Amino acid sequence: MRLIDLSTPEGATLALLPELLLTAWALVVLLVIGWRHKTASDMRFVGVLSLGGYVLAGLATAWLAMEQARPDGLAIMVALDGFRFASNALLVGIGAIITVMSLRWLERQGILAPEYYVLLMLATVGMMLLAGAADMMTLFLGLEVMSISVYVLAGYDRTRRASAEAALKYFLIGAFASGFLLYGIALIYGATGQFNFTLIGAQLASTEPTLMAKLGMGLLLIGFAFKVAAVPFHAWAPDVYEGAPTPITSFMASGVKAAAFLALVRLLAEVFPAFVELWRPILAALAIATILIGNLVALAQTSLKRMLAYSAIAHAGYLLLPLWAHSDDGTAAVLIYLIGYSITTVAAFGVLASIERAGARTVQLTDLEGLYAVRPFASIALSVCMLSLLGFPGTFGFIGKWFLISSALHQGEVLLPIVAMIGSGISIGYYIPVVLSMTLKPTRTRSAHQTIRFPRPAKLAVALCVAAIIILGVWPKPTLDFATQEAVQLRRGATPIFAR
Amino acid sequence: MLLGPSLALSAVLFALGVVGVLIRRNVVVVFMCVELMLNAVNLTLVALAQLHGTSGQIMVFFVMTVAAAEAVVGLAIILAIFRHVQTVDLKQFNLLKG
Amino acid sequence: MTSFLASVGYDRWILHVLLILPLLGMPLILLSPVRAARWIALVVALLEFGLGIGLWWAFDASNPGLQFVTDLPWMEGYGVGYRVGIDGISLLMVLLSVVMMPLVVWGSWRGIDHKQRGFYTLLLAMKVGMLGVFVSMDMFLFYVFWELLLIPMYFLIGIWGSANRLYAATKFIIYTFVGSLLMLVAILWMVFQVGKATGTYSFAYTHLLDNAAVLAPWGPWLFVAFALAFAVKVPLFPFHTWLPDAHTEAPTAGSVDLAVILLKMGTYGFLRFAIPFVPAFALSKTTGLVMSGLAVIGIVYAALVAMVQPDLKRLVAYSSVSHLGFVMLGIWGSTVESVQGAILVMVSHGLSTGALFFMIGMLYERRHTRMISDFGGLARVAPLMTLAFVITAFSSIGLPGLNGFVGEFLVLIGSFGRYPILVGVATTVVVFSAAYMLWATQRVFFNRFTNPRNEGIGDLNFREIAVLTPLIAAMFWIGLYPGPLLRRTEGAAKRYIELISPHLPEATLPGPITYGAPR
Amino acid sequence: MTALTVVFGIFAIWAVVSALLCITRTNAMASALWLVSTMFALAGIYVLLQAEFIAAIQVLVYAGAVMVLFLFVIMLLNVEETPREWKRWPVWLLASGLAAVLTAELVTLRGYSPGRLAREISTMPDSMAIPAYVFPGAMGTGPDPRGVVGKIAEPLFQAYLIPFEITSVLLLAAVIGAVVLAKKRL
Amino acid sequence: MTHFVWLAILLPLLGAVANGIIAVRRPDSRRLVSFIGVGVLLGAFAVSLGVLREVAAGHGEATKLLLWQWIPVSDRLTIDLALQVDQLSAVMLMVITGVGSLIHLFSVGYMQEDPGYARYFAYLNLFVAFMLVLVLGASLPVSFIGWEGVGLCSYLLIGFWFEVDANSDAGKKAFLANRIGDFGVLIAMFMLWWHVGTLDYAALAEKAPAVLPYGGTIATTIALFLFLGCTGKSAQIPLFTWLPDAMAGPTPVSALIHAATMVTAGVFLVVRTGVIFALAPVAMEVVAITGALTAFFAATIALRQNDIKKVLAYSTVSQLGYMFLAVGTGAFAAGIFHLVTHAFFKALLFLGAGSVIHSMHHAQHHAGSHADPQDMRNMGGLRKAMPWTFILMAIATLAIAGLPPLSGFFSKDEILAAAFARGETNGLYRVAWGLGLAAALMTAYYMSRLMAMTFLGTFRGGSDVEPHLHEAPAVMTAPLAVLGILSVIGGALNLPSFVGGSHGLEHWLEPVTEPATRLMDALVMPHGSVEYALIAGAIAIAITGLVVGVRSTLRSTIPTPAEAPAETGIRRLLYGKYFIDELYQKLFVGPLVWFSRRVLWQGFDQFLVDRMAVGGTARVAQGLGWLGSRLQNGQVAFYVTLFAVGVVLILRTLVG
Repeated sequence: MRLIDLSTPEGATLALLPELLLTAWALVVLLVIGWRHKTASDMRFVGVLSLGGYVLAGLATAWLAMEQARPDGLAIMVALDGFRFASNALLVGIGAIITVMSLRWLERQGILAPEYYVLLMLATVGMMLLAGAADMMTLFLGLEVMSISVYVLAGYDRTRRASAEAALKYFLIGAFASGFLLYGIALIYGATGQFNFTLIGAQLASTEPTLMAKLGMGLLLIGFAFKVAAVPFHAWAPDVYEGAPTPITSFMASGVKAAAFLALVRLLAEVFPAFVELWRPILAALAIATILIGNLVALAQTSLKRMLAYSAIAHAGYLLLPLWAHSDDGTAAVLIYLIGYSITTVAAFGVLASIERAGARTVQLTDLEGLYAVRPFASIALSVCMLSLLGFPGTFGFIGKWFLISSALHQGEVLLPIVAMIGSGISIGYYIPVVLSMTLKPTRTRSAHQTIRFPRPAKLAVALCVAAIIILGVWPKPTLDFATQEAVQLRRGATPIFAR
Repeated sequence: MLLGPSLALSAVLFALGVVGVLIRRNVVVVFMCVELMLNAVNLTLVALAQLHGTSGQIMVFFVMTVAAAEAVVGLAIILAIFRHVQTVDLKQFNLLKG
Repeated sequence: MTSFLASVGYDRWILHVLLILPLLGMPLILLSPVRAARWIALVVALLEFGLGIGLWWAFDASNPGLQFVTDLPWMEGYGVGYRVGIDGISLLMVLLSVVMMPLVVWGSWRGIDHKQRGFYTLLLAMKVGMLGVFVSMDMFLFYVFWELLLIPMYFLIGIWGSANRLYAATKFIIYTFVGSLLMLVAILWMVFQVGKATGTYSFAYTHLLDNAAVLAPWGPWLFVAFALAFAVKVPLFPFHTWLPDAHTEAPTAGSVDLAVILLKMGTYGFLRFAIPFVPAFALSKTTGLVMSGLAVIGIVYAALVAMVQPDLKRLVAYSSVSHLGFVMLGIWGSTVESVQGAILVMVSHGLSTGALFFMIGMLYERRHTRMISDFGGLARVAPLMTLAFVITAFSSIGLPGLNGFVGEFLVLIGSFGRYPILVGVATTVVVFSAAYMLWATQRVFFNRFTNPRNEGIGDLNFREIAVLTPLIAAMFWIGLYPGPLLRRTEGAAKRYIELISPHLPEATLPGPITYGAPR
Repeated sequence: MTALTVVFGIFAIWAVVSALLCITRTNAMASALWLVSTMFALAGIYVLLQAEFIAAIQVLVYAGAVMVLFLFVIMLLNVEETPREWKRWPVWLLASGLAAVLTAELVTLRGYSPGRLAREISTMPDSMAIPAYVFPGAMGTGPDPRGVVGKIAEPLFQAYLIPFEITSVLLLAAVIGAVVLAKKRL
Repeated sequence: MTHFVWLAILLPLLGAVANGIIAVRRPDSRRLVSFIGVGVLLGAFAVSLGVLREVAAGHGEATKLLLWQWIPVSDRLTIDLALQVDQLSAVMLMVITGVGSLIHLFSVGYMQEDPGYARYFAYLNLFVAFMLVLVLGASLPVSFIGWEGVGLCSYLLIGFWFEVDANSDAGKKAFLANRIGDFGVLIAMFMLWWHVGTLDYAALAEKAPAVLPYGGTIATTIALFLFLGCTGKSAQIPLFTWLPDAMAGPTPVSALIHAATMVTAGVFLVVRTGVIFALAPVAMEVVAITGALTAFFAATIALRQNDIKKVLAYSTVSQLGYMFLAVGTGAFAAGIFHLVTHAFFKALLFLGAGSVIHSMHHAQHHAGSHADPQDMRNMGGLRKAMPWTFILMAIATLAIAGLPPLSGFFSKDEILAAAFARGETNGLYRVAWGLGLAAALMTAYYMSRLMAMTFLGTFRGGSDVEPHLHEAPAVMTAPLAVLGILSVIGGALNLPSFVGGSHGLEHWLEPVTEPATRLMDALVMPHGSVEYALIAGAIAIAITGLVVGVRSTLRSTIPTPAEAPAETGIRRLLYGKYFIDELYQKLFVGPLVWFSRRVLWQGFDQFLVDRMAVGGTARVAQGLGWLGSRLQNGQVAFYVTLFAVGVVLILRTLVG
């Protein structure tokens, strides 16, 4: 156990070491870009170089975790507990995998601007700050760092109008939503006089819920509901997911969503535990609407990318269940589900990215027909992803489903799990057709399939992800132990200082 | 102390910003309405900072920074899409739907 | 035999070996050349058979509880373990699985001419799932196997099926997946409630069963959740419409496995889980009436519908629905006799329907049609097949002396005391089953030889005889001397009845007068 | 009604009217200018609320720099007036309705006085929970000895150093983004 | 020998297996097949003789022979595969193996040229095995094996020439009708087990009177269900329609299965479970009246049939009706007595008809004629070509007509007397007696008509056919002769007292029937003048019938099938068998098939469940999804509005 005094610059530096290293590396990379930014190989070089940042950040996180760094006193600005390290690890991992997935894809799509990788790193920094924030200011700024980077990344493929439109929609509605989030922060500040999570939590726990605090909480929830794309704040997501460059869609569906959920878990656990009766109905309503609408509308999709977008919405709905549960196992479930979901999403989009061709329309379900005969690896990988998203036993998706349903059930809630299962039942209606189309239907466009080239790094990454999905699905114990252990730490740190 | 009136004014301005976003079609104007919303929140923060101390004002400072950054990126995005469609009419940005 | 098995520690490793062998076979098949695929599968299947058959002797019939129990850690701390074991009920199911294995492989020998590696890999995968379902004594493990099985079946139907295979595969997986969704919630809820009451959160079957009393308040919900999953699988009327399509479109191996094992998982589930966990609700007067009523409707309904099927496989599929109705009726008859009968029907339905599907597959291989109207008078060109088919058909319609009768008789006589009217209605099926089976037999094998294309159909070859002979032998064996089988299930059935008897409502008839039957 | 209230009232009306005009003018340029006007009004209110530094930046940075950027873009794009800048009346009505409800919900905050806030925040009995105790140093004190800027600057560079540093990352991202997006050619 | 009675079952069974293997491997080894097929039957007959001797020497005690535990399911239900040897089963054993041997022997000649020779003997042997199981079974379930098994063999043998659709249809029909009966037997077994607690015959006889109240609903229901089984197996109203169709099988089969043995199983079953019937007087009435009605109606139909085998078939139905009338009055022994004599003379008649058909067939074959060899309108004057057959069949005709001192006279008289006697106390039996009497008259008429049409007059089958007619070979006529002797002397088994007899069979069967008769009112048989009056009446009726039959047939000109005018009125009704088949077809089969296809399968399964419920759910989901994706219209303004609605709603819950 290493106690770190966060009020000193040294302490803050230590505590923020992963973020700092990643930022510093981003600056290094930026310098390199100034020197090499012309050719495809420059692009690749920068991409590989940027991986170093994630490695450093990951090492730093691991070091902090190993040292069992804990705040000496109050956690100022940034949290210092297992949950943050777990979050960091997850987010860094996502960032790194997305980088790998992007390596050749960008060149193939003719996007030769290596700043992409810098923005990806900065977005990761933002996500880490968001998920690790212990203060409203850090939270807000982290969110904005992430958002601004992702706004840009979403519009990165400027030659395509869809990409620009996605960026614009994301940006406009995002800015709109951050207005609400900010209003919430302001009102919480007004109701407590604090920005620090622990202090706010203690303050809120010591008095009856006041009008200002309630409004503030509601507005904050709205801000997060937007970020996680919960119905009815979801409408941007399908359009943006469809328009954005595929690796970035993958990043948004996994990383951004994960960061938002991790922050929301922390927020609900540390700031609003006293308001549990107030926010539970809201989360429940959001969850039900999100699960049902996400799954139903996904049924009507013909574009694979858009279908995955709606599926991502539905999964946000599932993820609201463990949040609703507001318990240790709920927190663990969020972590586990996020791990499984992120791996799967990344892999699924990775396959999708490899199937796309530059300048072509989005991949339709019919484009996949008979893919297995020509590209067995891609279709098996995608099938496994579909099954994992469906929550099929033997995949990690099932373990996640198990945990999140358990977490709600352990609070005596049956309706939400049942809705989740109904959603799962609907979802078979759009996951299975993908598998069906690839493996069972005859090939109609053999030559088109043959042009598909799986970039080697992406192939490796997808293979790793798929292996992880299956291995973790069969032997999840270490992950479960890890998640449970870290989750418990969050709750312990969140115990209100003053009892009401 | 002008706490109550300030909060009310802030609420009204915020709502006006929301209305603006809802009803305007010019992208730039819509974005300006978002800025209006941020300004309204700033007012709340400032009003509350009067009681709670300067931290609120520091938050306002950060909000302004964020607003500036958003403005830069936002306007760049608007420029980027303008190159494709030659319009700022939000209604025309409907390539992605369904 | 028993002592020899004991000396090699058979009871310690057999269940694991049975589960692992196919798993080892799968990569082996994928890595070896195509021509070796079916041989490897056959070797694995024969090994499974050779090893698994020892269970017959190693099983201690006098012990009504679980045997061969193993409890290895899997996800400690989360209540999940690799817990396996069998009792009399699962013993028969496991044996049925291992016995069918080589037959299924051999039965597919010629019928599968493309993508052989995939086919045999999936076949082995399915075996793992099947065995897993029957040996799991951990609800989590059970659910995993339960769901896992859908995948190989889905692909077997979808890739090697006949014309309408995509529709059938999709229908199959959607029906069965949707059916079992709520079961997961029910399992988790059970674990939670039992955990809350006892302090131990565990998926262990025995733990949950021992503390099932605390589940009583949620009886209706738990039962409905379980029943939905199992009823779809059984399939209980009116959840049966997936079966004719799946059966019809699946390749022979798929149909056989579907009929022999998959359907039994539903009834097994009722017997093992749905009822014992919430006996008070499951066996209450109303539930009992509803379930046995549906069973009886299914028995008669499916028989009637089978009568008018133009497609042989579809006919047999509907006959499966009818037979499985007997199992359900027997389960709700809730007497030792009816439950034993139900188990026996499970076995004998496997044998006779399996054989029927094999033979339809053989016909299909020769003529690429399953339409009854395309055949006629085949007895002239294929007397052996006719013989086999007639024997199997009569076994299927319950001719005493063959296997079908014993089970059905026990089910009916055992359930009569509780549901005299329903049993009466169910018994009418002796007429309808004969009607559809004989009508079909007549139109395929008898009558005038009308279609010259059937001329070259040829009789059974050696391989086919070898596939059918064990099945037909087993039909006679069970029909004439089911004692050894019944003795092995008696303990489990009795234990089950003891378990549920406090919750049984009073029967309509007071019960048979016990007389000292000289044994 | 004190003079302070009167002045606040004037600024408030100014702000609201400007905001209204901002969202209703069909000309984007006019809207932008009315927004600037709102910002000035708000700056005035900031002064009344003893946030002189914020008021100054409001004018300098916000109204000055950011809004100039807006004006710049508006002129750069120089689009024709859209034929119907407003959406059709049902949308308008719906939006107004929603905004009215939203306003009604948020304006409930107008009931907050320092006293009420103090009572709500404090764990002490209501009679003792007066603003002077609950918000020490905020009530009725004179100008801060550190001066208008120092009052902000000192915590900004000490207690709030981490967020301050994050803003630098934020701006870096924004800059890179703007460059990438606005470059004529990639 | 009693302890080896299982050999009687095993031998035919082995014969069946052996012949079955030969049928598959070397279908042309006719000699071997004949040797095995007939040999095993003779062996079984020998065993039966031994058993009979031992039973005769015994003390009336039944011997139970446990072979193995068949269904040991629980403490309270253990079904043993056990055989019971007593007087009844000994009699049946003799009939089955005796008559069976003769018919097997006959078949050697009759089926000689059939390509399915081995298969035929396999089936026939199998049938005998099952029949023996039926009569030897010590409990209802064991008998049920035989009960269904003989149904199976009947099915196989009726459809023996399966390539003619009608034959297969007839086989199926027979099995289905039998199965309707089996339904009754099954239900009866269930009820017996739940109410009496046992299915063993011995235990039933012992316990049922103690457990089931006399005349109670339960006993009546059980008895009626059992009787339903009997109506199926023994072709009684309402399930008699299959038997005439069953004539599609080879003629020896008709003789063995559909005249002598299987169809009498119902009578056997009633006697075996006599205790249950005795406990249910109402059921007894039903049995008797059903039997009488069947006897009467079948006889009326037989009046107008032209197919020689159809006449015999309806005659069989009619005679079976007599047997049921007998057991329904409680005269169990009389029923069995008629069963035995009927086995003799009806087997003889069928085999005789068989040799006629055989001869006709050969002759027509030689002449290249395609006329129906079974239609009596194509025959006539066969007496010349087939004297032996004629004589033997004439004996049988007189026997069935009930002319003393032939066997049929005694057995039929016994039945009518018993019915008359019951009629003293119960008017219903008087009606039954009347029906029986009328049937006797018709029996004499249609049998003499058959004989006249076949053997007397001149040959109508064409002059090209006539020279080829010939007497059957010795292997066929020899069994006929034996049966002829038996038909003559069969009555000696149970000679009544008025001819100095001692009711031998009745006393013989007493140990079996006693538990049942004890429960009923004693049957006071008519004595003295009444008895003589009845006998005289019966003889008069028989003679009248015979004379009228022969004379009216010889007088009328008989048109050949081709030129026969359509029958009208009551003749048409009789010729068309009251159109019962058509009625059943229209009333039950057709609607059921229509209902199954249109309503259940296409209506419920395909439309309601698949299309509406499942497909509908899927479509609703799809539709909702489509609606949702329409709402996703790409307009930021709309998205923001949705957002605002969400905001307003959430804040509402918090502020409200």
